[in-house]
Amino acid sequence: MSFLELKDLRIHFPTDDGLVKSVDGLSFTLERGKTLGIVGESGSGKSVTSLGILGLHKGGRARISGEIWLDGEELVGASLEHVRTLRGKKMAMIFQDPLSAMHPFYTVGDQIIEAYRIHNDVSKKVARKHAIDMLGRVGIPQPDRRVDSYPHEFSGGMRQRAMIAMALSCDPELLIADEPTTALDVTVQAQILDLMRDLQRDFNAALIIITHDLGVVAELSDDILVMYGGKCIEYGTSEDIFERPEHPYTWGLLGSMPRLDREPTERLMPIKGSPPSLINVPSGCAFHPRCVFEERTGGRAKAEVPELLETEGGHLVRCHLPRERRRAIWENEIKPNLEAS
Amino acid sequence: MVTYIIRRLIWAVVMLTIVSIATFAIFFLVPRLAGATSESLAARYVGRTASAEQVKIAAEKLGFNDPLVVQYGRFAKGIVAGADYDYGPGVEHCPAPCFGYSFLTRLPVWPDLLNRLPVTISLAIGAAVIWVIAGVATGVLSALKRGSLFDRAAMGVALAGVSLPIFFTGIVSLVVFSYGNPFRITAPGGSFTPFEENPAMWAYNLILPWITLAFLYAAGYARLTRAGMLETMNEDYIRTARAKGLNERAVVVKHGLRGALTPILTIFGLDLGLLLGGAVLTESTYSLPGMGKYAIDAILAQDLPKVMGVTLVAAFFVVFANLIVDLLYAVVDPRVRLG
Amino acid sequence: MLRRRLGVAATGAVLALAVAACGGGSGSSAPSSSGGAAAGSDTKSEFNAALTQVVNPSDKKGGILKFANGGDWDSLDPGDTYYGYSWNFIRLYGRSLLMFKSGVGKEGNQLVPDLAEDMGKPSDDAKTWTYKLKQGIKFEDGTPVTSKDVKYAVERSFDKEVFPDGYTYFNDFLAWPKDYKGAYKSKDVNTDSAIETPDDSTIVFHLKQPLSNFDYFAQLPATIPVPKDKDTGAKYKEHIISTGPYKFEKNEIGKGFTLVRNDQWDPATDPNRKALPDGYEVSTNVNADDIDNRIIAGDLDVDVAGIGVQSAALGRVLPDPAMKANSDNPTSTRLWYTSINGNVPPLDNIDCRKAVQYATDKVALQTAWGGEFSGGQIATSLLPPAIPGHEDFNLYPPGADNKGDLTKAKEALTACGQPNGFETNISYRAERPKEKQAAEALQQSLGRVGIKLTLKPFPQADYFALYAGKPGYAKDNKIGLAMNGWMSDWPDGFGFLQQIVDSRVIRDTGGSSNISVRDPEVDKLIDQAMKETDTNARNAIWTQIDKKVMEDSFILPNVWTKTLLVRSKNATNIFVNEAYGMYDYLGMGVK
Amino acid sequence: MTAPMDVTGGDAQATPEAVVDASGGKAIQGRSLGQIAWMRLKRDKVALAGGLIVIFLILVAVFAPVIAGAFGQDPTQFNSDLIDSSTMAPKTGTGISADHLFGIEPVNGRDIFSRVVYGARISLLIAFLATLLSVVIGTLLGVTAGYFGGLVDSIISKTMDVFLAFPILVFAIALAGIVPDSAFGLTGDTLRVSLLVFIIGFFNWPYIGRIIRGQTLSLREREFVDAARSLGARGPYIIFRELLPNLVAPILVYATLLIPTNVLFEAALSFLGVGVRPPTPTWGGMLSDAVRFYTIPHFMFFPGMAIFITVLAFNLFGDGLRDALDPKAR
Repeated sequence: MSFLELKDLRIHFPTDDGLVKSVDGLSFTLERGKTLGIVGESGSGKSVTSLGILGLHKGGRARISGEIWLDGEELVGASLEHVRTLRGKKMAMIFQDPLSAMHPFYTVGDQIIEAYRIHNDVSKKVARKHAIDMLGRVGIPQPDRRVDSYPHEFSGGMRQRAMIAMALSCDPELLIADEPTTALDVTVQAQILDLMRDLQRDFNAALIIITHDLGVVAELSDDILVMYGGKCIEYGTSEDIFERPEHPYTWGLLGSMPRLDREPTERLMPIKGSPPSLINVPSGCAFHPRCVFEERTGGRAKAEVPELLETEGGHLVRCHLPRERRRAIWENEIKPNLEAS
Repeated sequence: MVTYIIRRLIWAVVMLTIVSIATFAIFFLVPRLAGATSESLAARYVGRTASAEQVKIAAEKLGFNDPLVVQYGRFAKGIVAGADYDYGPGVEHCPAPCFGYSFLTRLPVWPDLLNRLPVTISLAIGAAVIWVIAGVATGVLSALKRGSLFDRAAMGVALAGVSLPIFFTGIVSLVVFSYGNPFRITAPGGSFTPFEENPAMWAYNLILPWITLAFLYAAGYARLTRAGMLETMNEDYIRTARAKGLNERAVVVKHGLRGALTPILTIFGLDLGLLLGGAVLTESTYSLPGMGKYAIDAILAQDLPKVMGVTLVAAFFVVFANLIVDLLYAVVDPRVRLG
Repeated sequence: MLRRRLGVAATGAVLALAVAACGGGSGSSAPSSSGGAAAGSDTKSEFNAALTQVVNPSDKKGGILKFANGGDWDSLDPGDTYYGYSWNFIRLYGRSLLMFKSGVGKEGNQLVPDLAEDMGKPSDDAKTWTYKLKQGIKFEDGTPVTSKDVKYAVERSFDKEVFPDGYTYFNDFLAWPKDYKGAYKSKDVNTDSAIETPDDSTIVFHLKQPLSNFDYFAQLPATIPVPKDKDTGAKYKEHIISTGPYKFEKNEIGKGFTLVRNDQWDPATDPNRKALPDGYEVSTNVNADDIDNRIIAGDLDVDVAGIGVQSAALGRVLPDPAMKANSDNPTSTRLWYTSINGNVPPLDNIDCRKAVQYATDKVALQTAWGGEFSGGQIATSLLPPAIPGHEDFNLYPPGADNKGDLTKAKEALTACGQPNGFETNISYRAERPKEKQAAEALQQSLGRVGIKLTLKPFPQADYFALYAGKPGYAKDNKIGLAMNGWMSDWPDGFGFLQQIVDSRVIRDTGGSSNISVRDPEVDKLIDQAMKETDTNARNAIWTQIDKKVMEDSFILPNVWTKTLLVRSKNATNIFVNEAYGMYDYLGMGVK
Repeated sequence: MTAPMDVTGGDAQATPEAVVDASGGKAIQGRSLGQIAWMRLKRDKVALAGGLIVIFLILVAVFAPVIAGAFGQDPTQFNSDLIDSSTMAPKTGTGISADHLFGIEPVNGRDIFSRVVYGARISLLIAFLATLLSVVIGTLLGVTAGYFGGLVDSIISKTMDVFLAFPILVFAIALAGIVPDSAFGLTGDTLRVSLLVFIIGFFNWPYIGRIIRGQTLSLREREFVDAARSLGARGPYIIFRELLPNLVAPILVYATLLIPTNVLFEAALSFLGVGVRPPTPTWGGMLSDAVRFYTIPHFMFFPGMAIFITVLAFNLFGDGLRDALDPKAR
């Protein structure tokens, strides 16, 4: 079986105002050395998914069901303690805002050393050396000096590199990057992404990149999973998603994506409206209130929840529009606009 | 760093000067506004049987007729340079810091203060140890078990704690544990045994005041710690720590508490500073011969030199505590830059 | 002297659990059971036993007596101390020319020679008094005591800037040279006009005016010798050179001190002192309630202040027969009273003053002062029963139930032209709950006839010097009534009345205890009394004075103090000395 | 943070923020904030209870004469005949009866119930007025410092530091103890009350001041302030029309939380004998009297509990109010 496999994962949070279905029946697989990009607006449930995998979703209140298989181990049922031992060692995570994600009172070095010594019974000295190596590998100049600096003394990019160094310090087999570049400015983004690509190659880890920005995953990912309202609404290879996207929402994402490789077009096509409430999800297709093509489904969108169906070669789409209709719309209405320049 | 300390030191001195002026004003100006004359002030020095002109002479000699500025100058000079005092057979130099001589006992104030200080320090430190441990521990537990029965109970008690006047809890504790109690758990103050003399007696005499005082503060600190913990435990870096696979205890102590305690440190410094200046109510309730009791007695007896002395020393502690806290803060929180 | 004497435990009374004018005692549950009592003597304990007999008589030496003081000692300096208990206690470490005998009840009122070989020899019709000193009396450092040391002691006590607490009898009555300022400021002035020392064992006092009872002066602590070369003025109280059987070992002002035996004291020169214990431990500023509890519990012997148990202990002792049987309830020579200031209209009118007398509810007053046991006996005149010259009379009968005669009061008001009453202020010492209670009680009872009182608390440190005792202030601020109290410096009319009814002691600068009595006739009578050498005739005059002042209605007597003292469990020879109105500290020993 | 967390604690943060940002006009903002607060407060039963007790106490204070009168008692009336003249204790031990619900004081037999009831007047009156004073001084200086910044700010801030460095209690006692019985054209209770109000209020303002200053600093950067400024509004206008309305919430909260502190402060001063003069009943004063009669516990119990309940009630209500208005401080 594959290295990481999610089967019908559901993470629900009961609150005063009702049940929040952050993740609602998500399934996917991921192999070593491969990269999966999970794309969606904030609140689409992508971050909760990642936290769910690490068992960091607010344990007490959350209701989690389904299965998470990591390298042949089932995690949902596993004891918290066991999952903890896997954290950092087998699976590590890179967080969005490195400034708030690192403890302000400890030096970067200390925090990496701590991470390393949790899983490796070595002396501080050894761990420190390791930390310096790691910092060096993520391209921080004079790591032997910077190792003793505090997070606030780093630049944003440096901080993210340090974060990565910390995440990789125990060379995990699964690395999850949650919005690794959103906090950074564009040029630095590129560097960090390159860095992650390289590192992943060296470590041969499975990588999940979570972002709201297709651009980020464009070059990096092998597969891409588009989430909306806690569900997967389109899944496919990077090529599928960029060349033959079939879901209106994906089209929207593509439309609102500034492409580094193309002339910036004035004709971005933002998605109208705002993400759905996770408490009372719109009836039928969660996206229908914002969908330009909703009326073309003849009312079905409002009525029934669409299935996630395979169109071809593992390319899955959750939409009521018939396949040909989708293809047609993409080819004739969306694509030209995107490429027009 | 150095420049920073120097700047703070200067500021501290300025503060003390202002406080001293204010104190002086209150005690030498207000009475005059209230109709006291330099004679009536001097009358306290020569006793009630003195004749009119004896009082006049004394008033002159004590310089009560000089303008207040001059009098303040003399007072300030006494503190920094010392002063001379006619104690009868001869004139004697009262070395700096000289807060003058008590109206009533005719003895210099400074030795009195030195003599009272150990009591207040014992009281304050002892209580502080108890309340920090109790308060912080409770606060952390409540925060971790937020909404649990323990949390609600603890916070209930804490709120009651901050709502009880210490002179009430003090008296009740005395009645319950001390007065006419077959097993007198403690001596109800009045009696203080220096630590170096007999640690057991020292503790025995202080245990009740300690607990009463500590209870009051522990309550406050529990509330503060809880709030602080709730905030820090929601910080991203806590999630990071967990993501590293750090076990929960380490997460709470090393990452959570560390963050939550910093603001508490500040408050602790100030509280301690204020207490060292005299736990007025506690010492009065238990009639412990400390700075606070000294201040009250002096005020009621209108023994101005004593009051001036004790007020300034009290202020000194607060200012000093401020200084320490600022410096410590810079140490604990690397983000604070000095200079 | 009274301001001082009552100052006991006053400072901070409001704050601490101490109560002014109310102190601890010593307690015991069954003294007879314990050994040490001399065989044959009656030691069965009953209420008031120690007023008339020695409880637990014994000659056993050794042991330490533990004393505690609810307040601070005014001063241990013989030249400066003015507390009754202090005079009682000072006999342990200081010897004055004469002293009060260490005897039971009235016996204690008797003066006996101490330093002196015999009582004073008056000459020049009582204007000159001569004393001869015993041989072989030494200071604790071995240097012999001479009459010069006594003279110096009196001279130094003259300086009230250095010793503001002391009395001024010697200042006022000795024939000092003009502008004399005391031993310190007038070092080289020849004072032979006042005190002569023809030789080392003779001292002669010269008075401005005849004084028939100068012997009472000679027992004042100011005659306790002070070695000039060891005198440190205001700081002498920190290390006093003893002449008595005990000397200071350690002395921390404000905390306490310990006395140990003085090997230079020669019993042969001293028939008055048994000196049974090996030493004394005295702690000051002790929580007054705790003193009571510790005495009852037996781990403390005496509340040195000797002015009775706190209200709380009162509630424990009286209802319990066993405890009550081991307590005594002496009447002291102290009068609590209210000065009626004739300078404050409408009280300048005698009928308005009388109205106050009639309207007063004496029972409420008595309760306010602490009830019949710790408060006192309702007073109808000035002189306390214990003082020769006292006579029972009541010019203003307060009705059958002692709650005041309102009809008489109304009549008086009408006579005074204030039929609907009037408004005035009553002052009291802020630190003294009982004075406050008494003032509130008066506020209540006078209110019944429309006399409205406003309470005016003042800090006791300045009560006489700046407020109630300062004529100008009292007049301007309409302080018509002032809570006041007085205890005889010694048991005779002069010692009791002179300071509080002689209008000539009133000074514009304030400070006198006499706030209200201004009657030339009274002054005349006083002078007569002081000349009169025949004791009975003299006492008769004091009685006359008492009556006159009451007629003038310048003083509203409240109560003659009674105190509830609890006997120590561990002490022997417990008895009340009437001269001090408390247990005699000289006789006491340890079981 | 991730979605669910936003949702859980979240409506708290989200809504007022949104409102504040959206609103240029305080009207909407104030109302909606009020609504939100009320919504949350309704959920917080404990706080509500506190609030009710507070109202009850205020009523007691206002109608003290009526209440005491209902039992035919006057707080200064002696009942010597109920006192055992030997021990000075009430004859029946406590003296509790239909007329004297809380029993009577030893020595003079005054009715404790009516004294406690009347005590509420002094206690609350002083606490409220003192708080008002602190709030006024604190807010004005706080806002000024926060808004103008620079030299003004540093001067005011330093002043606050100095104030906080004072051993306040000692100063308060000293002042209260040193002022004569008639001064500034006032006498009796009027003088004492205004004196205490002044002392307490005057020494407490920096606490409010600091908070307001902080709030102002952050508000000052908000869009609607810039907007106003860009429209050419002047300092005073912005302070009074834009800033103050947005400071209502914190001011309200910290005022509520300052009241109990001041109740304690007043009680302490009275306990130390420098409060309102007898025979006017105050809780602190009753306590200090009761101390000497600890063998008659009911005497100290009632005034003590009165203080405790009052302070507790205000604290409960204040906490609730704070959580409701300003959820970040939890």
